[in-house]
Amino acid sequence: MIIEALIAITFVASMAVLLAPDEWAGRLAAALSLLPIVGSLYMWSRFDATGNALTGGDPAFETTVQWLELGGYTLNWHVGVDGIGLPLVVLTTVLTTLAIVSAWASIDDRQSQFYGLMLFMEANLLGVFTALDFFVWFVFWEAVLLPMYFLIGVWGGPRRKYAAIKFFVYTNIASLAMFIGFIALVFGLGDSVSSLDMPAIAGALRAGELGSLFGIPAATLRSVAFVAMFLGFAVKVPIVPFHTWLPDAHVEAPSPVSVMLAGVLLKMGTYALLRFNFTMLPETATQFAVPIALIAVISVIYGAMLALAQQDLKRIVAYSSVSSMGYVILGLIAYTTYGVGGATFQMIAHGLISGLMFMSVGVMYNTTHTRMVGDMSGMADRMPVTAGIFVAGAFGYMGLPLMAGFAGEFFIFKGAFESTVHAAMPLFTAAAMFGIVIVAGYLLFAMQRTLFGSFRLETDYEVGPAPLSETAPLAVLLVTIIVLGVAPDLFFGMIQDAVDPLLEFGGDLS
Amino acid sequence: MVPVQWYLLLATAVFCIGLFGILTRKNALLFLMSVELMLNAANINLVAFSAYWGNVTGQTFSLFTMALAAAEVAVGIGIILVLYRNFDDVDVTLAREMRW
Amino acid sequence: MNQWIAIGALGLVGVGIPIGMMVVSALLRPSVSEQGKTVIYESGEVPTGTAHVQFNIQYYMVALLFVVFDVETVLIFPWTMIYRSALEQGATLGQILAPMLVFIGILVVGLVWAWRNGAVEWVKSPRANRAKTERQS
Amino acid sequence: MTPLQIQLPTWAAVAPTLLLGLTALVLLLVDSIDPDSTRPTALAGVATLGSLAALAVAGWYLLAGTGQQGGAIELYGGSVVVDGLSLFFTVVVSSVVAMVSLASYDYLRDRTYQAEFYSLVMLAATGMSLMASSGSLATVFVSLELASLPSYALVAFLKKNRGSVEAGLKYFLVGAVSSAVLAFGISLVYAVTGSLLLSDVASAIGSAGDLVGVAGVGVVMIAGGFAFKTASVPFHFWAPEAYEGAPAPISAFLSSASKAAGFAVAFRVFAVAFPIDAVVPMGIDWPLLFAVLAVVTMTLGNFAAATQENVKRMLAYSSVGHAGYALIGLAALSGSGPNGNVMGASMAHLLVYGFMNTGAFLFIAMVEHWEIGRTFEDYNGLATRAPVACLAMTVFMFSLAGLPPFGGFLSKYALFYEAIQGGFWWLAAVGAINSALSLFYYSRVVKAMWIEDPTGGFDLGATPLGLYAAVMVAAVGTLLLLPAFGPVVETAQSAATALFA
Amino acid sequence: MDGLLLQSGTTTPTGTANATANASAGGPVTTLPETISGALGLSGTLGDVVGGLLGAFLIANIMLGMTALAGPWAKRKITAAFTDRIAVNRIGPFGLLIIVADAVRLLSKELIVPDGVDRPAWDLAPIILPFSALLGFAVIPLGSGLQLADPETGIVFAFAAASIASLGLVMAGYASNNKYSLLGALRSIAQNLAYEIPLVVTAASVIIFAGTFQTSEIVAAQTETLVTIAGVAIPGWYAFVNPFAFVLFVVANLAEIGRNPFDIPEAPTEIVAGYQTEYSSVYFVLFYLGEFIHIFLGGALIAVLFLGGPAGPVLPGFVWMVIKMWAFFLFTQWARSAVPRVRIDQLIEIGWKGMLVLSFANLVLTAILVGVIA
Repeated sequence: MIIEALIAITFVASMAVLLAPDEWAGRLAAALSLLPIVGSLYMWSRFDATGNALTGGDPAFETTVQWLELGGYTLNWHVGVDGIGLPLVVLTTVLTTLAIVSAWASIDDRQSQFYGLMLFMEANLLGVFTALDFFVWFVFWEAVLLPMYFLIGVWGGPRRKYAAIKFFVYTNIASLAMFIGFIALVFGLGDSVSSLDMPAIAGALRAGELGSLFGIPAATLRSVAFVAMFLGFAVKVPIVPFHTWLPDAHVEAPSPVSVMLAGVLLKMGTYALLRFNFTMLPETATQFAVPIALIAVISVIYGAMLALAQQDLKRIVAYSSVSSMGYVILGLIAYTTYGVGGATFQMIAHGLISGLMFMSVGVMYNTTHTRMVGDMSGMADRMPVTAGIFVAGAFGYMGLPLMAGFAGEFFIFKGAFESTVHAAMPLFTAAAMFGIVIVAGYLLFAMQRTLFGSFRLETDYEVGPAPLSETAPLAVLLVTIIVLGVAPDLFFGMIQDAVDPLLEFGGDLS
Repeated sequence: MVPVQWYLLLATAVFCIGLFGILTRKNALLFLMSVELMLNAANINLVAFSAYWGNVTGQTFSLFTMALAAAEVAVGIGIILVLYRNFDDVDVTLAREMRW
Repeated sequence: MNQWIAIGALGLVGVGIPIGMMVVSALLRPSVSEQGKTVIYESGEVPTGTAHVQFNIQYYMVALLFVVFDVETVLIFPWTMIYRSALEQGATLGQILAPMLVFIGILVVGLVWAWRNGAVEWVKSPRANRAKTERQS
Repeated sequence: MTPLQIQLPTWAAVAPTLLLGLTALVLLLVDSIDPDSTRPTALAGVATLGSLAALAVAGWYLLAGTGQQGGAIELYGGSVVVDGLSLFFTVVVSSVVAMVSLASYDYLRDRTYQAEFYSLVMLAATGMSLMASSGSLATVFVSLELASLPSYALVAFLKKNRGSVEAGLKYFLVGAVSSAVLAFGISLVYAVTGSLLLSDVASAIGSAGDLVGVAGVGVVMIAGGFAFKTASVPFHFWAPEAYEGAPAPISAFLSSASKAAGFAVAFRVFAVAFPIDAVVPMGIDWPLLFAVLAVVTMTLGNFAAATQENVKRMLAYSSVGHAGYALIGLAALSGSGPNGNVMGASMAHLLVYGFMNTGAFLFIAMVEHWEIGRTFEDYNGLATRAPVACLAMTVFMFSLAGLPPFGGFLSKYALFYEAIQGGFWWLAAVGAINSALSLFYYSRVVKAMWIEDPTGGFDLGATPLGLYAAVMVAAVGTLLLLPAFGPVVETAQSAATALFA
Repeated sequence: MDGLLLQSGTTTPTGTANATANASAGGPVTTLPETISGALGLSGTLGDVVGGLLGAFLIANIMLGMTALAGPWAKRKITAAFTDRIAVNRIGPFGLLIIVADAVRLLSKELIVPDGVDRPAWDLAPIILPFSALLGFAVIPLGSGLQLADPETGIVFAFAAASIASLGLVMAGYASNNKYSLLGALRSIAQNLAYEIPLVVTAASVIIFAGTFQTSEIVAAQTETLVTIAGVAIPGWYAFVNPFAFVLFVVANLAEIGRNPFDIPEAPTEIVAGYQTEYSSVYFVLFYLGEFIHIFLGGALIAVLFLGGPAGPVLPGFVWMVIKMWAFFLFTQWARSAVPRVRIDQLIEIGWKGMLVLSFANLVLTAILVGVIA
């Protein structure tokens, strides 16, 4: 019941904040958002899952309640967490609180609605990462989009309307494609499943029980559904060439929202890819190994190159997210313990690091009212703490050892080199590693231009150190990143436990 | 005895006359009259086939049809009256406040 | 069917007699054209305005009421016809009378409402007119 | 629970309908006591209580299994049938009426003829509830007219407003023609079968012999009559005008309750009187007819809605589009398929639609009450002044578009899903594509309210309590129908399955 | 009612239209056309047509004769008697030949067609009025076998035929292009509407007793002895059974035919002559004729429904019928001289608030009484 309680508390909190007066909505939201953190940490402490929830493992805190029956298919309320879900739950709760706190300084309009929507989004994100019934999962998945749409559209920058609509349209069309693909699979399974339970479907699909549908043979159906679902999730991740909504959304969104967007929402895409495409249709995934790996490498390189060409700090971080997500895909397609596990770990690590980066950019923007690399210089003089954390975060991005990013990328590369899905995988891995060099290039370049040198921004207002409410979350995040970098086993153990079972399938890995 | 098909033909003819009136007339009152023709075409059928089948269902129903036709006219004329007050005419094509 | 032949015959005669009289008259009567004779009668004055004057809305209200009640009589008539024979064949009052009482009761509610809202109130003065029939936003 | 038939006399099965009708009479009597004074509270209260009472009784019957366990209850020689379908739609109609009555309290403030308004609404509701219970084509026609005639007057209720009058005129013109068409269709079916009772028609139509052509024309004409009531092609012309011009609570009433009742009667007539097994081999392929109508209706409604600048008109066209979705319940039928499930899903969609669409139109009523304006631009930044109401409207819009966290998603999903199960995957596909398109114009409203900057200050005045309450009830209903969809769809499907039995 | 509507009936086509009608074809009486065709030795459709035409001609001429007597002569004499004058007495015995003189005079007058009249309607209106009144007589049993037809729907047909007159009045008023005419037409409509329902509903209360619409049956039903007082058997005329309905019916009938005190459609002192203002010559004669036949039709209806039709002691049926019709005519002329005309608003109030309520009360009470007694 703990998962239900967690989601319900967050929902209630969001409603309470929505109705609270603007003056103390931010404080109330931060205070209330501690409850999910406590809950998720409690879950972590009592975590006893074994194996992967979808491949016959035993998830923790599992609940199944029959919801409704529709033409022979039962829809259940089925939730539970395994080693993949729990780290993301913890990430979500922690990052939401930090984002809420960091918003205190910058959000001064319709605050109760802002914080209410943040908490509402958190509740649905928790649902996404815990749901084990497709229908429940899909409801939460779509429900995440609504608050995001408003958060970008209402509190965003000058082109917020364009960005919000673009985000909404892209992700909804993607959802439709994914939905149709998945439902086609379920229909194709025929009588072998009687519910939309994800473990049951995954089991049936992995056991090869897919039949033909409307005369389409099983093999074609499987490939088409895989592609449809992959496209649907790829938009969310995002992967080149479906990434164009991301920079717009990030640039226009207020920094706390960017934190959530990069930190958690992008992980929904990779999480879903892992849960659906790579867990349920592993054979098909390995058949498509080359194109997928190719797309992953292109995302890495092309995203990094685009970042190199940007002047806006937020855009730089946004494109570097595209690049980082390429690594995750590469790890997933590797189909090794380290590859998939590292990808999962990288989701957490990137969530924290990109959150840190967006937050510190936001702090600087709140002070200087600009994000242009060319406008700023010598920020380290005026905002030493923020600048320091920014530098630390950037090094985390570059994969500096002892930071979480290093652990994630290292695992991925290790797993990808070991991969046997295709002979060319080492080649792709090597190409992807080249991306790190570009990342280092543009981050160092940006830091050098903005943080060091003499301060030359001419403003009619004081540019000084940021308030505690802005720097404290940064510090917390930095500490977390370092802790995870030093001791990746905090999460990696349970991730490995959950990942291993899904690598055992009848397909040909050679 | 008049063969029952003739009634059917008569009813269809009356119905078509009414339909023709609806399609060609712009005056709301003529429109109403055309609708009455169409309803009475139904009545012809009902009464004729009531006799043909030897039950009174059709006849009784035709009474209801008449009652409803009358009520419809009552409401219709009321609407036409307010139409006249607002548009100074009973031409149905004049009311074009909204896009059709 | 011969009944209706006879009735139709009376209809023919009923039309024929007036037409016959018209024909006879047309043969007999003179026709003296003279200016001013064909002016419509308005108490000897020169007619003003159109003859199709706007008339009181009350006429329409009455017509509406009539349509309602007249049509209801269509539904009452079959009932009156079978009422007694149904009773003789053993129908109870609850079966044969109560539905009609309900029907008439609903009619009466309508009549009472129309009455109270001035549908059957003829115009008395412009002020009363405004109060009763122009009661709107 | 003991079956109700044992506890109450048989005639009590129509109690919900009778309650609605009685409320109308009580309203007239209340007004007759002193016609010159208006008592908004008393009138709105009586109307709301009456519809709630009908809702309660119908809901109780539905739960108690009246007319469902042990077969339908037939009254008056079978001309009125009380079963799951009729009770289900009575619930839909009476809940919509309750919301509309509640909302009209504020909308009608300072207007005259309030008692007339409420009693016309209740009379129309009586007709709609009776439509759902019609067991004979005679009852079908009478109840359909009983529902239509007050509606004509209600649409033209604002008689000094040219838009309202024009709407009333167009609604009336199309309605009069289609009722004449329906009557003629009924007369043709009677000519072929010699009966108006649905069950007798069903048993006699198979032996139409030479008259099969006449029967076919009759069936098509009856379908046309229902198309008017449900605002489907080809009798949909009235819908945009009537919904735009009518007082907004009436738009809500017509587009939700009236449409639901139209479908109720269409479901029953076509499922019972024209059994697919019997008439399709004769060449009267009405499922195909409805399939074509469904595709055309939903496509036309959605595309037209996408081009509108006026919010109310956009909703009006979207209502046409939703009629297209609901038509799937009549289209995706086949001789052997899971017909009850498809039709039941359509019924459930209509229930959910009743809440979300009523809510949306009542929000428009609130906007009209505030005198803000009618286009998308006029809604800009409305959320800064009325966040709670705008939140509710957002729920309605996204639910209408079929986004997951709301009732509209599940009902659309169930509908398309059952259509696919019935083998009509192309209908579901057209529906899904249209649904995706609809998101575009629904989100425009949301975008205007929340994201655009207000062009000027809003002077909203006092809070209209009744309207607010009604909108909130609709919003909560839309949300609750997501978790509570299970029993709803099960009830609907078992009711629909009973029709085909 | 339910039984009527819902009985599914036999679903096999009988092929013979209204079998029940045929069963009672001709009713209990032999109709005039049958007598005539029988006398001529004709049969079949030809016999029906010839008999029908001859019978119709006979009936119409009886009515024309009565009207000729009543209009130019009796009316003047009666009015004169009320005002203690002499009236026509120069031409013929009792001035009876004034009928001929008046007929010639009116027929040979110039017909003036005013400016702007709506021609077809203006010409048709004078035909419709007498037509409607004459048509009503088709089902009236005039006694002594003088009944043209006896359909099942007899009395309803009579009401329907009589109502066509309203159409003629409206056509006349509307087509005349005259404000007085229009007002007169509208008044006549308002009046007819207001009193039509009490009239019909009161008739319905009588039909509860008779249980049939067939005029001959209604008449037959009234022959039973109601009560015997001092050896004289009082027949069960509905005027005796339900005097309240009788009074209502007579009053409503007065209004229906537009006689005093309900003659406001013409109301010479208010709107000149109402709908007939612009009519002259033979057109005027036709209006006049129509009105008088209407009076007699009203009397005939009263006689059939309440006074036992042609029944009566000693004298032949036809004579009794004529006596009853003339009695009603006398009553209208008496009212014309004795009762002041009501105002239009009084008329409407009496109609809608008085007569309608009373007639419904009468119907309900009659139904309850019949039900309780039965």
